[in-house]
Amino acid sequence: MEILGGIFAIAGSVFLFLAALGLIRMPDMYDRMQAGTKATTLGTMLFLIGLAMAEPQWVGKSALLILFVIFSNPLSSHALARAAYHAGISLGERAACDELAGACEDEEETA
Amino acid sequence: MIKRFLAIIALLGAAAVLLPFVLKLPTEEALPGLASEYIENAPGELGAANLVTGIIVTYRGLDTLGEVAVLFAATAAVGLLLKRTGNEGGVSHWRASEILESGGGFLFPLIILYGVYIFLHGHLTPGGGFQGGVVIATGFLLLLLSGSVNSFNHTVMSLVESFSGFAYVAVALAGLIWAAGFLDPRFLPQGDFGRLFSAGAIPVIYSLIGLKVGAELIGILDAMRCKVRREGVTA
Amino acid sequence: MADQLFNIAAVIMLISLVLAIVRLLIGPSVGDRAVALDAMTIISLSLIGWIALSTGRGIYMDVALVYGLISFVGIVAIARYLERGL
Amino acid sequence: MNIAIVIILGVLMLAAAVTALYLKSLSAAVIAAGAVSLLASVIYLLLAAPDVAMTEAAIGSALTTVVFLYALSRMRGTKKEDPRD
Repeated sequence: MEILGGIFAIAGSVFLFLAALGLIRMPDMYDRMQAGTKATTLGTMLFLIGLAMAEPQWVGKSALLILFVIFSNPLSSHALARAAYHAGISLGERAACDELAGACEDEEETA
Repeated sequence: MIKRFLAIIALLGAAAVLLPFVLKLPTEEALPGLASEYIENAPGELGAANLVTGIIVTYRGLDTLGEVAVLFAATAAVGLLLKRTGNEGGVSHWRASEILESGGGFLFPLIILYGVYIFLHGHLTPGGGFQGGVVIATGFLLLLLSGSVNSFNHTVMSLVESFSGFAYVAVALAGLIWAAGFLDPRFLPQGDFGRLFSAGAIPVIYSLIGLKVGAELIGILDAMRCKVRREGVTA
Repeated sequence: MADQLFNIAAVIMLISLVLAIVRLLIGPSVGDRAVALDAMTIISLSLIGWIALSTGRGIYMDVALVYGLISFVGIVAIARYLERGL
Repeated sequence: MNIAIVIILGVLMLAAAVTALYLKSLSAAVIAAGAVSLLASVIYLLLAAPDVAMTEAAIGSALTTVVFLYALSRMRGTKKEDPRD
């Protein structure tokens, strides 16, 4: 069981490493966001599952942490992506088309 | 150029002054007198599993009272400086997205619950009143950021804050009457070591500190926020 | 054996933390830095889990939860500032 | 092992702090300062001070960041978008 937990932890850390590599290598901000948020969510979940396997009495806290990561990480990345688009950060040279162009103008209001 | 050179000289001088302390630092294995006194006596006297919070609340209780008073003064000063005059705050805001709004509404009870857990278990696990209060304030901040709440009820906030401050001093005075001195938590039963209801009045004091810190920090954040212009609201 | 596996995982996480902070330092736009901070937070959250395992103290997981929770709100605040919603 | 990790994280923290000083954009500097306090929190935990680590994570990474950002957005509100100018 502990060995299995260690293997899960290695897999999770490899995903975290791939996320950081994507953060360095990707060409523009939106691609970096793809790498930096999705892969880290999966990596953290795998690592915490491995942790819960290695120390079975921490299952509760690990499950709470996994639940929290599942809910919070997509939320923050969504907020960041939307904010970056509204702040006018460019899509990069290689982007084929910008399907959101013109879709956001009527959203501004002084709510 | 000469300025940078002088800066480097000053940095080297500071390094030369501080180097003996750094070299001396890891060699001190034995605890100094007061710390070893605390570590030997505190678990038996207080019954708190987390030694740090026990020391902060009891032996250093007056310092904690002073910190809470300082935070109160800071809140009052921020509220005074950033007082609304009524016609300012004409900043147009982007509305938060619907995903953020509903996600914030979902995460808010979780965060508040966790803050309450932290300050209730202050004598067992790391954290305590201050950290729990900050977590609660963060939950309310998430509501503000996600746009589902636009302002807070100031009456309730000031009521919670003044009640918890008053009750903190009242508990301290109760220690003066029924136990050894001011801020002595041992007038309540000690209970079993490591249980939730143990360690005398430390959980009570920490709950009050947590409520007070949370209300104060929410007050600061609410005062610092740019108020949204009212007349442009589309229903 | 299992401890060594976890230690290897910790080394990999440290390397990825270094990579993420490099992006935070060189990132051309503010959005890049914010994304790097988000990734750094998640990686350090796993690192805190490893610290809890290697010291054998379950209470450190509380710190990890506070860490993730609060830096999530910080990231949301940065995002709302960027889109002029703060 | 622990000391090596502390040294690595300390060097990263120093790099982030120096970058926060030299950045032109104020909001990027705020993000770098947030990274400094996140790393400081991990270092406190490695040095076996969980209470301080929790306080540092709570205060440094969210509340100071948010207060800085509020101040920046107030500055931005008075400078550019004030309708009375």
